[in-house]
Amino acid sequence: MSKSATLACREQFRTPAQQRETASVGMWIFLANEVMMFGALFTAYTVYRASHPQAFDIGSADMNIMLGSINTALLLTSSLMLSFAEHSAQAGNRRLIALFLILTMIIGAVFLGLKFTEYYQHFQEHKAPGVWFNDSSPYANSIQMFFVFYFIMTGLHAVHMIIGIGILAGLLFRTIIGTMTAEYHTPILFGGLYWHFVDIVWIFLYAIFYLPGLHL
Amino acid sequence: MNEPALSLKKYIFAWLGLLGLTLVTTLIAFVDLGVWSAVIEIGIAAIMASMVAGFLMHAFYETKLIKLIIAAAIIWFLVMITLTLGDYMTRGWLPFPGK
Amino acid sequence: MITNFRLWPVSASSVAGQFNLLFVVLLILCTLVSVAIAIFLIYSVIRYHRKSENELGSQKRYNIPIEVAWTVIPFILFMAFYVWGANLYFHIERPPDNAISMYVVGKQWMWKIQHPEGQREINELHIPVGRPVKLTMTSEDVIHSFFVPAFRTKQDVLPGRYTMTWFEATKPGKYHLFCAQYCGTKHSGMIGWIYAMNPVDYQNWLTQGAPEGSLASNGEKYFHQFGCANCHHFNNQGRCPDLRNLYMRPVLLTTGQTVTADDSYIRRKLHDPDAQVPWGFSAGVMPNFTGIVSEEQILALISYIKALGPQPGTQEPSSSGAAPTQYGTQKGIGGPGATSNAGSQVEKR
Amino acid sequence: MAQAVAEAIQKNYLNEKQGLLSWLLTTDHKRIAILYTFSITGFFFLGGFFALMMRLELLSPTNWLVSSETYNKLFTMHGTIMVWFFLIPSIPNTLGNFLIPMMVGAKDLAFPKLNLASWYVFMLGGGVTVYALVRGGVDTGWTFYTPFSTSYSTTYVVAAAVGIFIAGFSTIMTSLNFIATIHRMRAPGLTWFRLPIFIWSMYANSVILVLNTPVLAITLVMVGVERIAKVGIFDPALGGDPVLFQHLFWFYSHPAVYTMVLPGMAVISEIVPAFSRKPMFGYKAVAFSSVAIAALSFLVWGHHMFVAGESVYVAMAFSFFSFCVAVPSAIKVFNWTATMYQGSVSWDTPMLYAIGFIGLFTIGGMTGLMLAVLGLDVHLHDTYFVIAHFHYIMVGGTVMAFLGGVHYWWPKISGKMYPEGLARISAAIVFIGFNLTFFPQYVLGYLGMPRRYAAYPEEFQMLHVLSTAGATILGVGYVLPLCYLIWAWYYGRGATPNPWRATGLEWKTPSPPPAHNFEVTPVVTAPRPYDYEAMKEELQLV
Repeated sequence: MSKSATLACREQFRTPAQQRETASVGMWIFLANEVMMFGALFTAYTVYRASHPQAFDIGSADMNIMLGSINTALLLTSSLMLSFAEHSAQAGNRRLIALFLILTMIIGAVFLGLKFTEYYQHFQEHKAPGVWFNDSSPYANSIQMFFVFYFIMTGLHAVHMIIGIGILAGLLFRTIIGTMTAEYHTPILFGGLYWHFVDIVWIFLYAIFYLPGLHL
Repeated sequence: MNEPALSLKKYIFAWLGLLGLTLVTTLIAFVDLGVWSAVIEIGIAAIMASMVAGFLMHAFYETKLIKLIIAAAIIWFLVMITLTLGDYMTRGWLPFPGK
Repeated sequence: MITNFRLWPVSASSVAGQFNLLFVVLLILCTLVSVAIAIFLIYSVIRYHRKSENELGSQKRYNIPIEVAWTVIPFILFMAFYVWGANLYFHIERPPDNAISMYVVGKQWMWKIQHPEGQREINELHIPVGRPVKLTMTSEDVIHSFFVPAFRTKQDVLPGRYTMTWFEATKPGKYHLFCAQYCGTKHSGMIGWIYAMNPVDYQNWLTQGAPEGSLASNGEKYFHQFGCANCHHFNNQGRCPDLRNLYMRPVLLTTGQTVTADDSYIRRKLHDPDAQVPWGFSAGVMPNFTGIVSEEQILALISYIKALGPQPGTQEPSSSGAAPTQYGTQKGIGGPGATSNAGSQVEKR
Repeated sequence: MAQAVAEAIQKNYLNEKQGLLSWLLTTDHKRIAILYTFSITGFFFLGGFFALMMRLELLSPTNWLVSSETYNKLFTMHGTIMVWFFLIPSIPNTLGNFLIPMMVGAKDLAFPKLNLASWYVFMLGGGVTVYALVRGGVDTGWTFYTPFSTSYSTTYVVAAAVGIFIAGFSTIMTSLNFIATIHRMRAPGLTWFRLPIFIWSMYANSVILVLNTPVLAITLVMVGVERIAKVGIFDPALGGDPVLFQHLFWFYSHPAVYTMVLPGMAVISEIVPAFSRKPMFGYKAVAFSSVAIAALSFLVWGHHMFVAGESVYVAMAFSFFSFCVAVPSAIKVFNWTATMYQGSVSWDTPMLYAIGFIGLFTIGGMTGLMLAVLGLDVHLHDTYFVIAHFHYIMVGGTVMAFLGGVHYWWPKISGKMYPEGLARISAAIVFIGFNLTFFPQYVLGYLGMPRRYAAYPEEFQMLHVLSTAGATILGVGYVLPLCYLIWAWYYGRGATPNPWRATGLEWKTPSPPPAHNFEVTPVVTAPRPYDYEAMKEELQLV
């Protein structure tokens, strides 16, 4: 048996299809679990936004909508690149897999770069919560609350992005050494699921952090 | 192999759709529609999320079990947020502090 | 060595009887069901004890009518108790209108109580028998819980907001007051006594204490001391609302919403003055009193505002067209000069 | 043929590979189950030690043994360790881990490496929590209520929160593994309605844990951030709401209570049919009641907050759902008893534990109803009544079930029989000790004795003394099985593959099982589970 065939059907499984389906169930359950993790933060955010609506709008007006929108577009594009990688994997074209994985990672890294630029701007504007926060507006406390959630939620998202890039790097390595084939490439699909999920989270973060203050 | 496979065309159309919706929601956000702003923004985000999940993550083409897992995650999240907000929205219905 | 050993708690409030009834009925029912299950279980275990090594029991797998019965009957019983319990809860949570208002501030690890007449007590509360007493409570630090077993009342006391509990003592006596929510090192020391007294004794106790003034008059003192009086004139003029006839009235806000000017609203204005600004007034005028005014002083101020008499002339509909009972509309009478848009600018930016 | 069988018996999961490394790097679900058993036993006795210290302190109304500070740390560490490091992983990660692959006829769990990783993550979480304990402990109560935990406690809150956060991931990993295994690894012919109830309950249990544990994780992160960065998330002084913490915490913790007892129900649902030699009565009702509990358990969390300042109306909704979730539990109790009726009931130790479980769980459940009644909860909340209630469910329920399960499957796990006489005595000791410990606490609670009091008014002393006396008996009841089970591991009589003549797939493989459970993948043809009728010949029953 070739190495790829062994990987495609590990000893606890009866057929490769069973392994793929089982792994797929596991992966989606993991994502459901991630939904609840971000869900708790969304719940807390919603409760506080409902009780301090104006302050959250004011806080949101301090967002850099330019960078935010560019980042949204970047992340969506990175997802497209990764979908191309998945497509190439199904065709078994290792060269293309590697190319698209690298593109995805580069776009992801640019996203993180822009994100940290934004964080740096918030620090300079004394919007980062805690000892760095300084705001003379009458809503200072509530605005700080907005920024607490902004930093926790986008921070958790950024952590997921960093982990995602790490996973893609691992996949790239396994592609280069030749483990990924047309028969066995589920890891790439799962890397994709994770990355796209992180994308979904960002879509909501964009809607709740960047958009509310735009009309001010 | 019974894994879902989509054509490149579908991926590209989904991507274009997503970029378009991002533009739409950002433009709408410049108009103050009161409470409706938030509703529209979250609504469009939900549509975008289901596009990512449906096409890029192939959820539309997955087995019933996978769809069930996704539904469970969404329902459980809605339960959490609905009942929690239920507390905050009904506080103060009685004219006594803290009720 | 062991004093006062008992198996049934003292019942000394107007709700204790209803509470005991519900508890006893539920207890008897639960006991009957438990005993029935136990008897059936023990009967099965003994009667059908395995007689030989190779014995096989009956292979009956289900009986649909029985399954339905033991699903539906408990559910109906549960619903009955749900309705009964919810009813009682709804009753316990709403004080009668004629209740005496007292104010409680919890802090690590003591209870500070203020009477409307001005008496202040620590870890003790004197109340008259036969009159409902309503406690408006808050905490200076962590969450506490005001628990009087003999009255069957308990309510968490939260920092940053008011909660309320009430009771009407029915028997004179000395009853435990506990903190039921874990609040730190000396949680078990945050206890006190409730003294329920005959109305006559209570009057005596009130006069004996002879405080410098009533809670409301203390509030008036603070009203001047903290400079509230400099701005909140009683003439509908100036940049600040007239506080007469405010308490428990609806207030129209700049956002178009309405809130009731209850204790929580007044407290919130002191800590977060620019939230929920009344219609016609502007944010950014009132200073923030966080850290300046203590919780007890706020309670005195509320008591003072409550005591402020109705404002003449506001009972008639005003020209603004809003509902006459809405507090915020009185600004419409006050003249246009003071209305500034600064508030909406702050809010809208 | 006979030679092949003898070889299979000789070569089993315990002796196939030797040495410490073969254990620490194993991916065999049975060995990981053993690793978990060691860990949770350690944590159980650690938590038990704290409990004993608390009971001793409560002998007297004054702080005669420990200071209030120490007492607060004792109950916090007791709760933290018992909940997260014993109760939640107890049955799933030991018996569940051992049995689920066998019961579904698989060679291993779906993700064996993840399974091993979950043990290491668990130990890491436990290590960090023990670190917090050694450095001086935590005094917030296991509930970590804000703002006390974020702004006022001066103890090692963050370290403990990190420990629990890490342990949470271990729980998620195991549950995810179980769900994937149960969905996709079943043997050919093993359809959902041919599965043992154990699998149904463990499935429901895993679903709960996957969906609620991340909420706890993120809530603890928020507590940690608030504590370290001094920002207001739940602090009212900065615009936060401490009640929101309670919402998020109990959204996790109430379903978590069900994840502590559902595995217990799973074990009892195996023991009762096996020792009555009768199919599970109302199989489908019991199976679906587990799923119903999983779903409804997420709708009831607000009943921990009836007096915490939540709105009256939402309290009514939560109370309603709390009554609803009691129905499936009642269905289970009725069906267990009905299973024994007209059976061939043996009085072996696992059955004694099961009978004890049913009795204690009934009492715990009934008092749970009293707590769900809105009006009554106002008085009973945060008193010893609540303590007694959940100990009846968790100690009287889960720990009894765990012990029952360990005895039931001990021949399979170790290949040896335990000493029956001693085991029956210890089951009786546990039952008596338990009731003596916790029944007086119901009375204490109704009298108004609040929770978490290091010192108390002296009229409560008599009942506290009774309770402490019971606790010492209970302690003996727990140490005894530990001793004779260790003895039996080495010197016990050898066990046959199916000593109880039960029907599950796990009994169709040698005791102890070979590394991959089955020589050949079993194919299930029996149309129904617990099919004694069809297996009469095989089991030599008449």
